[in-house]
Amino acid sequence: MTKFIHDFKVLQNREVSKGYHVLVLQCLQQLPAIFPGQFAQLLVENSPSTYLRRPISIYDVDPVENTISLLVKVVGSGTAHISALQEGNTLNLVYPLGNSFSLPEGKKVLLVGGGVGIAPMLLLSKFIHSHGKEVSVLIGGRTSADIIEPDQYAKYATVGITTEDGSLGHKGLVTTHSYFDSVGKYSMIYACGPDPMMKAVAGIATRAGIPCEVSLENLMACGIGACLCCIAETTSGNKTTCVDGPVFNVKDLSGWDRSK
Amino acid sequence: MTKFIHDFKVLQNREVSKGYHVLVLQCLQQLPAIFPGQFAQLLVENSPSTYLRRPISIYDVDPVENTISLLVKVVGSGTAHISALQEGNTLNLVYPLGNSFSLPEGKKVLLVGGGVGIAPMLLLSKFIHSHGKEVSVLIGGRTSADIIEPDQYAKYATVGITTEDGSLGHKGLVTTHSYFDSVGKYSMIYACGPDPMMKAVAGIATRAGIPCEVSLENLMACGIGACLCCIAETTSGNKTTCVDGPVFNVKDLSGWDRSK
Amino acid sequence: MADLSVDIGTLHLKNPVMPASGTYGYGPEFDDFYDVSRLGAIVTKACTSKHREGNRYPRMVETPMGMLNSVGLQNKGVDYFISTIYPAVSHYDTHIIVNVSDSTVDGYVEVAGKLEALEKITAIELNISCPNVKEGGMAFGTSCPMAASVTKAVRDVYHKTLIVKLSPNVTNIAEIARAVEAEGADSVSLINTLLGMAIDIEKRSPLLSTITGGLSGPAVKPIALRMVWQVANAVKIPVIGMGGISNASDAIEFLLAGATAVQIGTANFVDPMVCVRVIDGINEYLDRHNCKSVNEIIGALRA
Amino acid sequence: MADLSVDIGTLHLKNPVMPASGTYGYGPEFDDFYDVSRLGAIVTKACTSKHREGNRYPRMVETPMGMLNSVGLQNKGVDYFISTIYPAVSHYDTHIIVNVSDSTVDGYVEVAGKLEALEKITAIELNISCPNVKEGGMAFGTSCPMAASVTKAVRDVYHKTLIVKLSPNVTNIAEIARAVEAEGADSVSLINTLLGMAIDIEKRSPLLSTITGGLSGPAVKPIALRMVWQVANAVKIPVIGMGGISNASDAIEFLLAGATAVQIGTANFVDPMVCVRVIDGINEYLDRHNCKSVNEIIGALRA
Ligand SMILES: Cc1cc2nc3c(=O)[nH]c(=O)nc-3n(C[C@H](O)[C@H](O)[C@H](O)COP(=O)(O)OP(=O)(O)OC[C@H]3O[C@@H](n4cnc5c(N)ncnc54)[C@H](O)[C@@H]3O)c2cc1C
Ligand SMILES: Cc1cc2nc3c(=O)[nH]c(=O)nc-3n(C[C@H](O)[C@H](O)[C@H](O)COP(=O)(O)OP(=O)(O)OC[C@H]3O[C@@H](n4cnc5c(N)ncnc54)[C@H](O)[C@@H]3O)c2cc1C
Ligand SMILES: Cc1cc2nc3c(=O)[nH]c(=O)nc-3n(C[C@H](O)[C@H](O)[C@H](O)COP(=O)(O)O)c2cc1C
Ligand SMILES: Cc1cc2nc3c(=O)[nH]c(=O)nc-3n(C[C@H](O)[C@H](O)[C@H](O)COP(=O)(O)O)c2cc1C
Ligand code: FES
Ligand code: FES
Repeated sequence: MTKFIHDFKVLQNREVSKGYHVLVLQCLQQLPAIFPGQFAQLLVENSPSTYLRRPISIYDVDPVENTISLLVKVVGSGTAHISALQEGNTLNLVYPLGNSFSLPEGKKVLLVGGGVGIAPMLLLSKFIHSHGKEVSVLIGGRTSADIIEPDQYAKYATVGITTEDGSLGHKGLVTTHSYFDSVGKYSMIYACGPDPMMKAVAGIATRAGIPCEVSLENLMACGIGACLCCIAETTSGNKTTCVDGPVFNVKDLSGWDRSK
Repeated sequence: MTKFIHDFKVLQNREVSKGYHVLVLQCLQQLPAIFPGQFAQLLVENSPSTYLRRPISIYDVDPVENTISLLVKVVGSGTAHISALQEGNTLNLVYPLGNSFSLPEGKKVLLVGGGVGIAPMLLLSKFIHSHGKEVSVLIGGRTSADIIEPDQYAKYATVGITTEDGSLGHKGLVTTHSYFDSVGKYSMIYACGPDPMMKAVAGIATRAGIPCEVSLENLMACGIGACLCCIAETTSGNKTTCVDGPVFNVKDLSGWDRSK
Repeated sequence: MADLSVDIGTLHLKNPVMPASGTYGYGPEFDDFYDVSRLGAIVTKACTSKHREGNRYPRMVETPMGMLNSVGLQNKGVDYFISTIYPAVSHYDTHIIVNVSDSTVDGYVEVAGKLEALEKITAIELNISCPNVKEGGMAFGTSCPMAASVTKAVRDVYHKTLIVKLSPNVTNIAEIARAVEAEGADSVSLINTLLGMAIDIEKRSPLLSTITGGLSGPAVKPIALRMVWQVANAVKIPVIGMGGISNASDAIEFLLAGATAVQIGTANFVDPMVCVRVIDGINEYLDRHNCKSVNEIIGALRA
Repeated sequence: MADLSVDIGTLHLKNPVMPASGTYGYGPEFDDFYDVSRLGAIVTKACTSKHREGNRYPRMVETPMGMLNSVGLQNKGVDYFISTIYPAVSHYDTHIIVNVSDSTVDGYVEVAGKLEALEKITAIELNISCPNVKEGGMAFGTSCPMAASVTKAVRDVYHKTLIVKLSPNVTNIAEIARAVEAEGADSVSLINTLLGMAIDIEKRSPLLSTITGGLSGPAVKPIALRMVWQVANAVKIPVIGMGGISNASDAIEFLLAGATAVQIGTANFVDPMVCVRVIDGINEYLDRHNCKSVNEIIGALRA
């Protein structure tokens, strides 16, 4: 897939929840095809403590408006600067990067997103739904403030919600949600979120014999396979998460204790 | 003089000429007394290539509004960031720093400012004028765009203007202005601007036996006498321009060939 | 349009700009952005005698205007390079310089010997300065006798242009440069990364799996420039300068300090176009200063 | 409120935070901003046997997240210090550590000997690492025998707490630290500045009058931290860590790496309040981590 370096114009910046921003960015050139799970490397200007670009998933794509959306959670200086961008500002992206989630074989699939890990799941829902599959999306967070735009998925999926404090949806970790009670009906499970969450989901999937893809958020320098900083240990050696990933089938990841 | 670290609110930012900005800053605390020639060290935030503070002269003071003004010329990243500040932004200053111009003995004085070197001259005009003296201000620049707010001085001084290209006022270097024809009538000459200009003025003054004070713009790190980076060579050894200066009587400066 | 070409050993480079080893993959990673053949040369990721997995994750931390890395020479070994990578890069219309690393003198000799046969590989860069491997690596670059011995051993088997890449983690880099020059190096390149460290204060643990790693990026530029200046004044062979170069102005500083060519590393991550921007910027500078050739500014510092 | 006090030689410091020599004047420069007696200690600008004018202007350049300086030990000499500066600073209710420099061993010995008589000067910091003087200075700090000899000579005449300040411009800083420890140093402080350079490409001339100067500020923090960690693992005497510290988090990294105390230099120029902010920040961190004493985190890196 061809990578581009494009300037985008910020059309909108909505704080969708405390510390979570959705940025709608219009490409000044023609957007290339973008697949679910891919990400961009954002140039953060005017942040003295942010030297390298920051990897952010593509949250949504609108080919008609020639826009993409990003969902950004403020965790440090880089994401703070990105989240402070205003309408009309310019943002430089290297994109689209990485592989993407694969289309499932069967009919029903489960998507699980934890916190900002939900970011790649919107595009994935749309994509799988457009291929005539039944999508269930499970969104987990610590509190209701971490459940980002659940309504967005309604058109494409059935939506389940869990929060650790019970402030929205089912109370508990995402893996305690009833969707997992009859997990056998899913032909594929996709997960993105904190490592412990992904490992728990991967464990359930593996034990149930269901293929499971996860999207890793390893620290990245280049994002294009040039530096070998972002590696994940796989059964066939170290792979870059920026080119060979960020999506991996859990069966290929070493150290993901899948039987536990 | 006590130094302070205060946050200021940007009330106004006027581009008074291409690349020259006047910022009106309101102090969030009570402004201390500020004397003409003193400067502030500005904290430049969000500029990755500006690590140290930037020294900028106090252009004007309004004790009633509790504001100061700065005249800033964009020459690099730090001044670009300062000049891009918007109404409502906050700017942190360490101030007031340095010594100040001295009150003249006699009745008539000449103030000479070249380019942005005019910055300390407004406050100085007011100050000397308020002591019942007659002030002539001579403003020099490369073109008319470098002649900043000459009208500001009208209340306190007679104003002469020179430009190298003749686009405003007398054509030529500042030292070719007619004010220098009868230089003997001045009891004191003050100058601030590029080194060659100040040296030329200092030469004329010295030959005419008139005391002359100049304000140096040496590179500074601390601005408070702690680092010894900003030194000027004087007849009594190296002195800091941030504490012992920025104003020096030219007779004390070594290497200022005053007889030439 | 000034003449940008420079000579390093037997290499005639169309311009003095190349990427730094380990920051550019093998070239194809940048194909989408510009014509990689525009570079003066391509410098590959380190190549070792055997396949290496490198160090464990995490391998990088951002630091003020720079980064620490501890990749640790991950690569599939020289045989894989020859069988698989070389065919995929030999179409480039520019020099390809392979960065050669290992843990033992024999390893270096093995890799260099095997590479000599490859037509399009016109030079190797002997990495005696990698701070991120337990054995060998930087150790070779921090003592004159060791630097000399590995250079000599490789020089015996390698007859094309031999560049030796120096470590900045030394008291006197000029001395090391002279030692490898004396053993027949055609050029020295510097600097490799400076050994550094960062700590997660909440977890009270190092941020790199290897505790320490190599510092690169703009933060190191003043140190790199000083070392290039010292080395350029100490040796007769051409010097390739690097360390924190982010734009044409930085590159010109290195040329003025005495570097015949420059390499650009970490900046490729921030601006994938940086190498060609630097080529264009040098050209503009030369035009503006009425220089007919880049050689007019090499070592032209008025000090 | 945790116990922040630490011991360096015979000094009991109320907290582990002090300004770095040459960045704080003698203390009064910061009187307007806060009560300077809150510091664990004050470290003065270098004091030499004779009056020195230092290097010519320009003496500084800003660099990416740092600066180069070539002040070069400007000071009025030890006799002036004793007659004029000491009386003006002896009222501070904290330790005053005088940074001692010179070009010869005899010079160091003379200054140290004269300072011993001053009651309020409870320690000296032997600067064998200044990169900005032609003679002596850094040379003493870049070889074990020279570092040992100046330490030994001063140790013979100076009986209070002797801190030796190390140069980072060396291959093996731990070795130098061990050499001065063996000669009776009570503590080592590090790092002094890294030798660097910057060039004005339009004028084609160096930006410092001395061509090279000393690099400091956040840019050097990863290198400094690594060196402090190496030295803390190599010696038994307490280590004072510095280099790029700008906030409490940075300072805590140094403490975790094994520093018993820290110094803050260049950051004082950007934030004149930084020293007290760091003291407060360390305290908050200790409270948050349920530490009763700062000693609990010194060297507590889980590596
Ligand atoms: C492929 C990929 C896709 C991503 N997609 C998104 C997204 O859509 N939306 C979003 O908000 N974030 C996403 N992230 C994470 C995002 O890149 C980081 O949060 C961001 O880089 C942090 O930068 P910062 O300057 O704000 O924080 P920093 O100041 O750099 O770091 C703040 C804290 O966050 C930690 N941190 C930083 N980066 C990561 C990381 N990659 N993984 C784990 N911890 C980290 C740091 O260790 C530190 O503790 C993605 C990461 C990857 C690799
Ligand atoms: C006491 C004092 C008062 C000053 N008052 C004013 C004022 O009222 N208004 C104003 O616009 N400027 C004033 N200056 C100059 C101002 O401080 C510099 O222009 C500014 O620091 C440049 O910062 P920068 O980041 O924009 O440029 P940089 O990127 O740091 O530098 C851009 C170019 O300007 C040169 N430069 C930077 N600082 C200086 C300097 N101090 N002297 C000479 N050349 C320099 C650099 O070498 C470089 O070539 C004053 C300086 C001093 C010391
Ligand atoms: C991620 C990364 C990997 C590197 N790998 C190598 C390597 O394999 N061999 C080598 O000689 N240098 C390697 N280096 C060092 C660079 O080639 C270069 O010497 C150094 O980064 C300084 O240049 P810079 O500041 O422009 O990055 C690596 C640097 C980085 C940042
Ligand atoms: C302007 C300046 C002057 C300095 N003068 C001295 C000195 O006189 N003696 C000394 O031992 N170190 C001197 N140093 C070095 C500092 O004390 C400190 O070791 C170094 O700056 C690293 O710390 P920092 O990054 O916090 O500044 C000086 C540093 C600067 C920036
Ligand atoms: S981030 Fe550089 S290889 Fe993945
Ligand atoms: S700028 Fe530090 S002493 Fe003047």
